[in-house]
Amino acid sequence: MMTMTEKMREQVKELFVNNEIKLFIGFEKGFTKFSRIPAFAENYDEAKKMIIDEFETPFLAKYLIRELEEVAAGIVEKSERVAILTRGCDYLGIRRLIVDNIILRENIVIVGIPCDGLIDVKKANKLLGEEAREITIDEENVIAKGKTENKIISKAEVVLDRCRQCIMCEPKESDIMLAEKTANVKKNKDYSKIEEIEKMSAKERYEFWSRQFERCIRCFACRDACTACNCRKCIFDITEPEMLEKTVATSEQFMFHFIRAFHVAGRCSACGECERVCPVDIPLGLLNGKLRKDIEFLFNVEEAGIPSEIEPLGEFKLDDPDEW
Amino acid sequence: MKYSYFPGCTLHTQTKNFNDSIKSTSAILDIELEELKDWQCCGAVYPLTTDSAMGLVSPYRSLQKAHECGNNLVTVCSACYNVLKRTNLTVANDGEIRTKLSNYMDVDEYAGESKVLHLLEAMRENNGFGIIKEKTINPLKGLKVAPYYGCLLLRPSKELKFDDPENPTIFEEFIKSIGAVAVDFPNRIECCGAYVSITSQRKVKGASESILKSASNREADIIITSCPLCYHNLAKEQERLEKDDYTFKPIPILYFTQLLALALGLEVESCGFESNKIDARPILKSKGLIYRGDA
Amino acid sequence: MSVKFKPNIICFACNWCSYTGADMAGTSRMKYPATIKIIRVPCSGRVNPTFIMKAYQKGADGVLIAGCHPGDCHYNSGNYFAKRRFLLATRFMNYIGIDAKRLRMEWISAAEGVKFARVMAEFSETISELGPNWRAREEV
Amino acid sequence: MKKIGVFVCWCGLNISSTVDVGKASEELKNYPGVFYADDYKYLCSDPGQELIKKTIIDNKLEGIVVAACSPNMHESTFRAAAEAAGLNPYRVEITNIREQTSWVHSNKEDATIKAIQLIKATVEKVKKSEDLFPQQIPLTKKVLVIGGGISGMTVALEVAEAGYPVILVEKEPQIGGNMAKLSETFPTLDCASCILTPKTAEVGRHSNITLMTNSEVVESSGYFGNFTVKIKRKPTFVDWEKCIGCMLCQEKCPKKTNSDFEHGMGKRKAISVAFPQAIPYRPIINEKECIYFKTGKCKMCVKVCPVDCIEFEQLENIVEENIGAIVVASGYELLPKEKLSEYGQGKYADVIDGMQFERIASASGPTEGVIRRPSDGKIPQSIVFIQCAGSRDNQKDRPYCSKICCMYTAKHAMLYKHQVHDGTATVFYMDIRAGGKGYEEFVQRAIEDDHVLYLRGRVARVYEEDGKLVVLGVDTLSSEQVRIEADLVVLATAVIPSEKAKVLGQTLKVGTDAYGFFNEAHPKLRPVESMTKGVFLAGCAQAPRDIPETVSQATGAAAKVITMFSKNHLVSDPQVAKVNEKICVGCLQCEPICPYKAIEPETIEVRIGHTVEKRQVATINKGLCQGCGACSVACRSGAMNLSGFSNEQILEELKALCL
Repeated sequence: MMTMTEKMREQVKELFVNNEIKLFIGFEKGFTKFSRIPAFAENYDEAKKMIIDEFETPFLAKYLIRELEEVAAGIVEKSERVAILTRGCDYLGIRRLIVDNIILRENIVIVGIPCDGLIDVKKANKLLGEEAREITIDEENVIAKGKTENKIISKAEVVLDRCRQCIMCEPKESDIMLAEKTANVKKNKDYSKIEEIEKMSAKERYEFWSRQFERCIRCFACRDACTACNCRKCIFDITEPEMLEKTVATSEQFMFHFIRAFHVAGRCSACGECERVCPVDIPLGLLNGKLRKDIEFLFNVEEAGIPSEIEPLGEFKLDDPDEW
Repeated sequence: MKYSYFPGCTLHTQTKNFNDSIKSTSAILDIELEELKDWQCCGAVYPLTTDSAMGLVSPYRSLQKAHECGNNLVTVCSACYNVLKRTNLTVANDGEIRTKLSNYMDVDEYAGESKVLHLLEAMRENNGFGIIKEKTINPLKGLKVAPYYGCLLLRPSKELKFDDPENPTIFEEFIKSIGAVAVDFPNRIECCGAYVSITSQRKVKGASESILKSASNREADIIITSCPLCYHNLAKEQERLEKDDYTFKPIPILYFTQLLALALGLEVESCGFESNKIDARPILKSKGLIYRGDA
Repeated sequence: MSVKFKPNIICFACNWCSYTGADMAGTSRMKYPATIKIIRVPCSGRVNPTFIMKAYQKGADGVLIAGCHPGDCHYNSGNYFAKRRFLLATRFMNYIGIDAKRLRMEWISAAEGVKFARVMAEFSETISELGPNWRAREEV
Repeated sequence: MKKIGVFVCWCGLNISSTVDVGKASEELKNYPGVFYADDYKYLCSDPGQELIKKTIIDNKLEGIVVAACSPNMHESTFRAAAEAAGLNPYRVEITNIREQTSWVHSNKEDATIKAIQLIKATVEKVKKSEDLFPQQIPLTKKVLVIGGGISGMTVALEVAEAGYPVILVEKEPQIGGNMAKLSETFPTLDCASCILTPKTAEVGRHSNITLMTNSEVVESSGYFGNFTVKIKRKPTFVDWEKCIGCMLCQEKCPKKTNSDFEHGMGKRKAISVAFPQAIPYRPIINEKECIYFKTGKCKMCVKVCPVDCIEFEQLENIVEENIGAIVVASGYELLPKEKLSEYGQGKYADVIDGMQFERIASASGPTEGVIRRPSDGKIPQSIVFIQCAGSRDNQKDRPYCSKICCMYTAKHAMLYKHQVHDGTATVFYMDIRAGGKGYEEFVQRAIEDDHVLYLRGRVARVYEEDGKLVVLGVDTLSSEQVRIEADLVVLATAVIPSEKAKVLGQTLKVGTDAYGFFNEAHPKLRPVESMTKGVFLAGCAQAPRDIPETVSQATGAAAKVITMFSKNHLVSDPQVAKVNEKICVGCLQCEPICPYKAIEPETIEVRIGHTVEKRQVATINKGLCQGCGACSVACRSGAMNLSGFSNEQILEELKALCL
């Protein structure tokens, strides 16, 4: 059976040969053995270095803005298309950009990958007790090789936290699908961590978040990584009105995270990329997750993470709850 | 198409002929009915009080089991259908009751994922009436059939969504497909008296009598129904009428699958006419639809 | 000797119902604490959740949003959108540690001068009991 | 830093008794940005206003704050004063230190502190204010009235009488609408055509009214004062200019067909005019029924026409019109009987609806006013009337009351009893709603003088048996089930909006409710205006109503139009939303929030260096926007802002108040 990587190469070749795309966005090996970084290929040769496996990858959807904004704006010929490797989570990001009129669907070739969750190397290392030298992944298990001993770990144990709450295992629609559907492991919506925080006293909650926010260096990586943050000019970069001041202070951090959470309220697709890119490990998912949870509960939205044409805050029902 | 089958309490006892005709006809129509193991009473009535969890235990168990088998659930008795379908809707929409039930019974939570269908619905869903028309060997030409719906099959319409509650057509479609003529009689959706027969024969009398007379006035040869309880009430009332009212001409009451069996060309003996309170064979014979079978 | 805490409360009042309701309270000479300061907005739908957070940051102890009763909005639907935003904002603020009691939304019509005064007195009382808000407030 | 002036009003003792105005003005003098501050006894008086004007001119002030009473009282006064002194009126802001300070607080110290803080906040707001200019919007003084029923005609006549041109569009070939079909009208029992015909005739000949019958509005663009509409004129196949209305064609036409006008109760010819008093009195060919259109032969009408006006090859054409205001008077229909399965779903000929009864009771109707049942022409000896057939019924998704049925059913029963004295008329009702002048008396007359039997209860079923209709119902007052054998059953079916109302609403960008009735701008205070500026509502298009109410509403709508046309141009409030196109990303998440549909996408071209970039942004139609600001909150980047209450202004105000 052909692996997904092989199948991808075959498909990409065809796309380039038929002159269907100008660019292919995928992944290649990064600076460490198990890290994966985005890769861009303008022809088939460049695409040969690309791989698909189950190590944690960055989010690609946002690169589409850079690549396709001009096409959508009508500066460049409409026929230019970009192919992109797309997991379910990427797909939600792409949908977000399409719904927000940033890019056009016709300019994208969605190369779908079914996904059952990516592997968290840190977790594997922890279980192994040392830094793994070799990690191999099969259907059900992950085999981590250390200095002296090997350890077989079940995949479920080392899957990324964000993948456990995945709401879309494979793109809902695609132009090319690289493999049949996966086992489609049913993931449970897990708001337990949020509920834990909800149970704390107000003082404890404030102290918890103060501890988190105090670390924030306001690098805006979370914003830059987020597909829901697609403004031409971010409100944080605007000085008039000065919604966010430049002072380094906890109150300002609260302000920052409050505004950002509200700007993605009803728009966040729970991809978890903001949390991944945060250099100081602020649990941003707990902020966005809280809003998703409330939207689902208050406004009877089944899955707040799936982009809809009209946002939950852009509509109302006469029977919205009255209790606050 | 495969379904779990919930016969309900009478189909193995009083109304074997209904059960048999269902089994024999559905096999011809490619509707595979697998009887639910260890099924139990449907609950008989849907509880209308708000703290009604206890009344839902029985139907919930059946539904949960059918779901475990991975099938949609088919039933034929109108009462079972009414109870099961409404329970299914309740557990789909009310998480609190669902949790309560599954905790109480210590089973996996079931949130109404399976569908509850009446056999007629299952037929309609799979273009059954088209198939019946194709497979009818012995079209019941000239037979005037009065379809009696009763109320449990149709109401509450917003929950059951079976058919237009005031002007249902599914039986008429069925009758057309077996080549017979449907008689439009005004009382076809009135209540037969239902469980009240246990406590007050007098009240049921009025209800059933008007149904029978209404069908008889429209010169129906046969009344068909899908509900053992309706059948019972109508047949009981007919017995009384026969004694008291000399002007009344009794009309055979059949389960719809009995006629279906005949139309599909099954042996007359296997249609179970002998178990009906009023034998339909003389009429069928007079219409030239059967040749054998004594009355 | 302790100085009685005088809270600082910001009230966003929609121009058509609640602001006029506040005027009504005035023309009827009703009394409520001077702790409440009204910002006039065209509609409760104009109130950005950011404004609320900003108020806390700059030193408000409580925030009140007053709009037309559902169905009475001068712009037909503004208060419904406001309600949705508010439902989220109040829960979210509570979640990050700012007491939910410090934020309140009320439907006050132009005729409800009495209600306006009562709500103001009540809310001022609530905030007085809670004491000053230091959470998410800028250090001066 | 702007030069700002602050004026603190004493309002006699009203403010000064609780707020130390002197202290306030003193303290404000030292506030950054404040160039001038003073207090005065009565600023709203003429000398007070003069003081403001003089100070602005003398000090070349760039903004002022007036701390006085509520802006709802004197904002316009002070803005006018500032404008007279050459300052943009939107640089004037009011601090409310009377209704919201001095009158509601008793502690002078607290009140003064609060007043000072409020004034400072207003100063901050003024610092961020901008010059705003009301836009003058040109105005086309011509109104389009959609619907030629009694409401549309009333509007047309009123506006035309005021001297403005009117275009009256009606989808049927003649005007008159539903009222033209009525027999007699409650509560006076005068004949509908007797009171309607003078009106239709006047509409037909009024020099200011352009009548476009057999036409429909298919497209609309623009905004209030300046709409452009496209009107589809359907072919009549008769040159109405040439036609002299001799109706020889109708007489000789060999083809009879069902008449829509008669609601299935009567026939008409394939070429005909709907009824003898029709305006315009010109025939039209029914394309679907005409023998020539079907077979290519016949042409009888061509042969008999003395002026040679039959044009089989006529095509539909689209007319474009520029207009300033639109009045929607698209009227009503009745819920089809087919929706009522408990009453036979339309399969019994003798179960008819109210309008059909009107036709058979009408002197000009198919039976010439003799009430005969449709199936066999027999005069019914027993009629059952069923009210609320579909209305007030959640099962039929029509939970509303149709309002007119109680009255017209009483009328029907009376008309019948006046003809057939020994007949029985039974009315099943839920409640009798006879609110109106002389209405209750009318119903009582039906009950007491004409012996109409009113039974309170619903009818469960109607079916046919032995040539009779059996009505099974219940009389809830005696708690008995009722079985009535009737010759004719009349259903007071629910009033529903015209079939095309929803589409028309979309065309005109006017909202309709769940049932298709047009939404008014405010249920109490603006009942004849729609949410879209410049579009007004009249008659049953908005909700079910009877003739007097329709006429009053139509007159109200006409008055609105005339008021609008009394000015030479329209002025729009500049305190509306605005888009910063540099920032707007064009996601249009603001669009669904706008209640006025004032936000639309637009593609703009921006020159950056040598390249021209095209991109989509949101634009505001300033004619439609009413300035609620809901969109500005939906905008994440702040590209959408509200002039007069901008993000900057509110933030500054907020910051100053929090200190």
